Amino acid sequence: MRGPSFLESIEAACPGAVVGSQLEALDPWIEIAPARIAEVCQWLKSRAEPRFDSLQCITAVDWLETDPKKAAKVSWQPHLEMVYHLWSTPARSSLVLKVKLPRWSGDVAGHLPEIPSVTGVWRTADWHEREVYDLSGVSFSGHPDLRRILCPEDWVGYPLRKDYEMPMEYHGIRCR
Amino acid sequence: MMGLVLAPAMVASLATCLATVPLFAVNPFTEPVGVVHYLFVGAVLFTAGIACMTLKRNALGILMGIELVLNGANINFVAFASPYLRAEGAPTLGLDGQVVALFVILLAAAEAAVALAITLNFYNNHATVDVDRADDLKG
Amino acid sequence: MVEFLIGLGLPGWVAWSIAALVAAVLLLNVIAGGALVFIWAERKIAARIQDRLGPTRTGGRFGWLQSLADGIKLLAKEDLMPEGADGLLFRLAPYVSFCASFCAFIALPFAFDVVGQRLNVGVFFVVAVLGLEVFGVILAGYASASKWSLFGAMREAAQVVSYEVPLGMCVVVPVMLAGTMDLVTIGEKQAGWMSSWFLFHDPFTFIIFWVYVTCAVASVNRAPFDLAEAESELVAGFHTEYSGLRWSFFFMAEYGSMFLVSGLAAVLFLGGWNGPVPVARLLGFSDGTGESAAYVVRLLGLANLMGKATLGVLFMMWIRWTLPRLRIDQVMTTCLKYCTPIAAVMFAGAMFWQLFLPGGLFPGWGRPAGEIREGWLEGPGGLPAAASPAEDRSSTVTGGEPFERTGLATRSPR
Amino acid sequence: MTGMLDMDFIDFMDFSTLTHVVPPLATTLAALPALPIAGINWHSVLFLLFAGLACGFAIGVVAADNVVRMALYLVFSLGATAGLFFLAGAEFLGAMQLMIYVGGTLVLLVFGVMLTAQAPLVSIKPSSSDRTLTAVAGASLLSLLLTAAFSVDAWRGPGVGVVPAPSATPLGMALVGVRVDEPPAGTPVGGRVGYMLPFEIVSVHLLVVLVGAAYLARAKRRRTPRPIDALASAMPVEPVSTAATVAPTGRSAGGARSALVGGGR
Amino acid sequence: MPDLIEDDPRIIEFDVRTDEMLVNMGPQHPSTHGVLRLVLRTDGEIVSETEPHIGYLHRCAEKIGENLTPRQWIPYTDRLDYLAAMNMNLGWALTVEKLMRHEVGEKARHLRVLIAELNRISSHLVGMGAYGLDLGTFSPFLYAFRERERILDLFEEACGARLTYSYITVGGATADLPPGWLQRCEAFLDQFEPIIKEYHALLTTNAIFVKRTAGIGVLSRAMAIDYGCSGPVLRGSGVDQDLRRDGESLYTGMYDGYAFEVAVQKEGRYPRDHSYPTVPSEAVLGDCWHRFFVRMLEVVQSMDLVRQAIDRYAACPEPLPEPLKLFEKLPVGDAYLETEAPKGQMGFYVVGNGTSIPWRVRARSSSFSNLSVTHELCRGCLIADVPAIVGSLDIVMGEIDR
Repeated sequence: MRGPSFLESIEAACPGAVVGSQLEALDPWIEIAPARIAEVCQWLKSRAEPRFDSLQCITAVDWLETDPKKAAKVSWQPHLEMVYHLWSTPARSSLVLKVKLPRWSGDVAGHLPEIPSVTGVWRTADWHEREVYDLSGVSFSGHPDLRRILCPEDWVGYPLRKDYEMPMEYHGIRCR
Repeated sequence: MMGLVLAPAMVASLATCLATVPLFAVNPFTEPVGVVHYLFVGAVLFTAGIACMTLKRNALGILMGIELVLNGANINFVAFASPYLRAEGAPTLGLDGQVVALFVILLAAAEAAVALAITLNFYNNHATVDVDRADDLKG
Repeated sequence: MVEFLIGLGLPGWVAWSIAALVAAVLLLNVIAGGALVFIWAERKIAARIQDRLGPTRTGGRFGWLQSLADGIKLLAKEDLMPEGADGLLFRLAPYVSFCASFCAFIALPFAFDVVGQRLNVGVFFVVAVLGLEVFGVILAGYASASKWSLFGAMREAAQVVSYEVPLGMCVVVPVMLAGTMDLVTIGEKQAGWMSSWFLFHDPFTFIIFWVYVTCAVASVNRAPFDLAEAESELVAGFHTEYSGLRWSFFFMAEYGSMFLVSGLAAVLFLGGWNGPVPVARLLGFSDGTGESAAYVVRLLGLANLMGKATLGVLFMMWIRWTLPRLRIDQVMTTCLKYCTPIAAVMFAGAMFWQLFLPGGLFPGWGRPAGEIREGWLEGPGGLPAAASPAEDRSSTVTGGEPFERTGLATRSPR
Repeated sequence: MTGMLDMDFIDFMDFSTLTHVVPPLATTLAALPALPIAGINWHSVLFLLFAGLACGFAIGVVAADNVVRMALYLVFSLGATAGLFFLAGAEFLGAMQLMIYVGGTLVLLVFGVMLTAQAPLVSIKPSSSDRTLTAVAGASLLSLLLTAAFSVDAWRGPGVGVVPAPSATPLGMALVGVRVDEPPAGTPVGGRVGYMLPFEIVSVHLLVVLVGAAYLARAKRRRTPRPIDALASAMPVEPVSTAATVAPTGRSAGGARSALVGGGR
Repeated sequence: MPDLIEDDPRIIEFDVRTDEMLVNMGPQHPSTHGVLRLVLRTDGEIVSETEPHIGYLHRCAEKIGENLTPRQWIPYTDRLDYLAAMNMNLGWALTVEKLMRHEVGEKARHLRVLIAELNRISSHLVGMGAYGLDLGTFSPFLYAFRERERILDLFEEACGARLTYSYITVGGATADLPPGWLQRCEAFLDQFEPIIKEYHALLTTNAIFVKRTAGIGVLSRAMAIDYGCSGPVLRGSGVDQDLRRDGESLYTGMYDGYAFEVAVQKEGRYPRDHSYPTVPSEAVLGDCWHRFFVRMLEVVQSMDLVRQAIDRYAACPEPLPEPLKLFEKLPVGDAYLETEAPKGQMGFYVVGNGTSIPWRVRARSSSFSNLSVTHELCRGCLIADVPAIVGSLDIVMGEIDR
């Protein structure tokens, strides 16, 4: 199944879910509407041809230029980009899904953006989503056990956000 | 009520003290040991066992009391059986005493195994080993 | 010794007390000194097995002072007790273990009359007292207020109680062959050439010896049965929270028990103090040929038994550094599904063999019948020889000869 | 039944040697020279030691509230009792006590304690009225027993200190139905009954207990298929590539591609 | 710790229920392969629930990567899987080369295969030895380290470091191999080959070892894929996937012309199983034994690859290319590449924004996914099985916690 036709098959299965795509990139990707990601993933895993039975990686990229001089020059608005790397074991092919999220829900600092969890699709998503929640500050609705995984449970802030400031101290331990 | 219980106990204790006087009238280090010495130990163990059974509320504590009682009895059997402790001309149980003691030891092992199994089952059903809480008939 | 002291003019009770003290100290040294040697040996053997050198520097060559240095380090180590531990039990536990290990040595003969206290139920006593060592471990596990320790203690309790069953069965076979539970007599029965060892008595004894080895390794908690201190699962098991001297007492108890079960194996199956070749007899030494000859005989016997026991300990070390550890359910399976039935069948087999072929595999081979019946040494140490030799019942070996040697005791009044 | 056994076993065993084997510990001790200072009898000293330990720790069992300590005291008490058995000339019984009672039964008991040793259950304190009542009842019982014990003159004399034979062999023979011991002079005859039947009964009893205890404590595995196993069986088996060996050359084009680019191999 | 569902059918029930205990295995525990903490809910010896707690080694390497150029971040990749640092270097270097569309020459390609496969051997040796340690036998550990030492000696000659090599770098490698190195490497292989039989005797075929591992921690292929397991864990479950054969062309191109068989059981047979121990009858596909055995087979496979690489490398006359400049500009765009590291598929994701410093760096580590399956494997096992299962996953906390 060629690239564009695969895109069409997604389009047919989940109408309106695909909001953009870049087939000429190094790793071609499809952009999915945030609310539809779990549905699309479910389809990709169970009915797509080939079946993407494995989730390799979930990444959140924080697009925010903290330097105001550089920020004026960039072409994009600040946002979070979720990148899902899928893999099909039978077909040995990969697929990249991207989802654009606001940096904060409703632009209120501290309100985490929400996205449906894909834990129900691939169980490996459990830990990967926890990691994204922990380090990048994305809330996964429907996640069974959304806790910090790498940082201590009482850690403040999301270290992989571009505007993250390391706290001065943590339980009396100097950090900076 | 308490006095009624206490009075005979007092009398009995006094009697005991009087009875044991002959035992301590001689130097215990020089006096050869006789049956009665063993009986004394047996009595103490037996009593301690009974006290344990009445006092403890832990099922395993009661089990321990039973073991003590059995051992108190065993000491008596061995003492009566021992030709070594026998006074001149006194009868002994001979081998019978030892055989009975042997059976007691074996049966105590069996009894402990079963009691332990019961206790564990009780613990599973009631989450406690306090026998005072074992007051319902249906497990 | 007592006679010697009395000969010096000491009053009887002083002589007896000194003799008892000397015996106790000697036995203590067997454990403590043995532990030092064996710990060093284990380090060297482990190192060699693993293609290392092991200790090389302490004490000059071969690092032979290494365990002493370790001991000093342990003495100087801070003695920690976890918060929440049951102080009394925590302090008591190592000594309970050690005492059990030590007490069992009382009845173990080192040569035919070098024995702390000869007991007519010697085998039984050794096995019984050895089984008490488990209490130290259980107490340590409970009192440490650590879950890992508790796991170790529960494993130990289950394991030791289970393994006592096949161990007892194995031990009964030599008892049956010798017709006595007295370890000294059992050892004497195997006098002569190697062929008269109970190990080679018949095929059943040969097999049951290996069952005994398995059970002995299990009952002293050595790999692959060292579940109670399995370091990859339970950190250090029952002695997780111990340090310093108390910990070293556990260690000494462990090495003491290893030596004990090896010594017991030597006495029960491997001819005890009788070497593979009856050197003393071939050289014409016996107690009858003079006092120095009697000493030579005893020393040879001592060397024989010590050598066999040490070999047993080294065997356990070899196993430990070669095999992975079993799982607790597999340990139990080994005991209940393999060791116990095999021991039972072998026991029955040995029994029938004894009934129908009482001479063993090599009847009378290198073992003159007369000597066996009379004992190959006449009454030693000034004690008169057997007063009333048994009537000749050549049909059985169990028609035991009268042995009158007791370690420290004089003749019993009748 | 015993008749036949009698013949065989008496033939088989050589009882003439029984009196010649190792003298029991008690005899040995009695033969030790007494202390000149006060004529101390070692046997009595050891008796006092063991008796003190046995009684003291028995009382300790009653007095302790912590169930683990109770178990420990019980171990010591019963161990000391084994010592008493040795002193009474019943060496086999003493070793038996150590091995089965102390080494087996009590380990089992402690095991049970550990399995149920929840912190609140370790020490259940009895009420003070219970204590008083127990003390009174105990004192009465003790006095009763002691009075009884001291009231028989024949029991009060010092022992004669004669142990004719070790106990293990006659005991074993008695268990298979053959009595070889000679009743001491002056005792009423009637003790020459073998114990074959009780022995068998006890064996069967132990077997029943073994089975029963195993039944009570058995593991009942309720292993319903786990959801993941169901999932595994429902999953279609994906086609396995038969090209196990990578062709030595010309493989560069065969790399995996993105589904959006590659031609779906 | 999530609350246990009362009537979870997956929990084995026993008639004699004893105290439930929550036990911490780790972070200071001898057999958790670093600072991993497993919270076990146990009923006697039976583990009803396992919950791994990770993060004790977390240092936010990804954040550090956002402040360094790709070549500067190479030393940080060393610390991901510190037992296979060469493979980590390789994965990152290839990812950045993919983003920059850079091709290294033939010689660098063979050098990379040579070094990466050699490191795979040493990583598997540690995995094997440590697994023996988990099962309570100490000697194989030192036997493994004895041979690993020789590999480290070779690495030390090549790059000066023994653990954190930073050798393979973006655009090639930091230095060419010293003269005589290839001969020494071959000598090592010749000496190492017969020793593998020792390992098989001590572990693979040892009756106790088989008893401890066969049928324990069975990971079905569906679950392995669902949990994103990779590497020997995945192949041990019978999934025929090895990125060296099935990966992206940029990566498989590196192995172009190399002959090797993927170590996986197909139709009940392992490749070349005629010369290696037979699979014991108790072993179930996907259990600890199979995971271990796949590693052992990969050691042989890697030896073979190293030999091939030596020949090919020696046949390349041209000099090794210089690596890219330290501050080479990265193009705009992103690239994700997974490579087959010893522990599994190691993925790197890099986002470039036109400067020499990447906008975002992401490391997807195999051990992270492999460990996440622990609670499934350890359900209802015995305490002694927990080290056996965790050990068979062969995790390295460095790449889990990053």
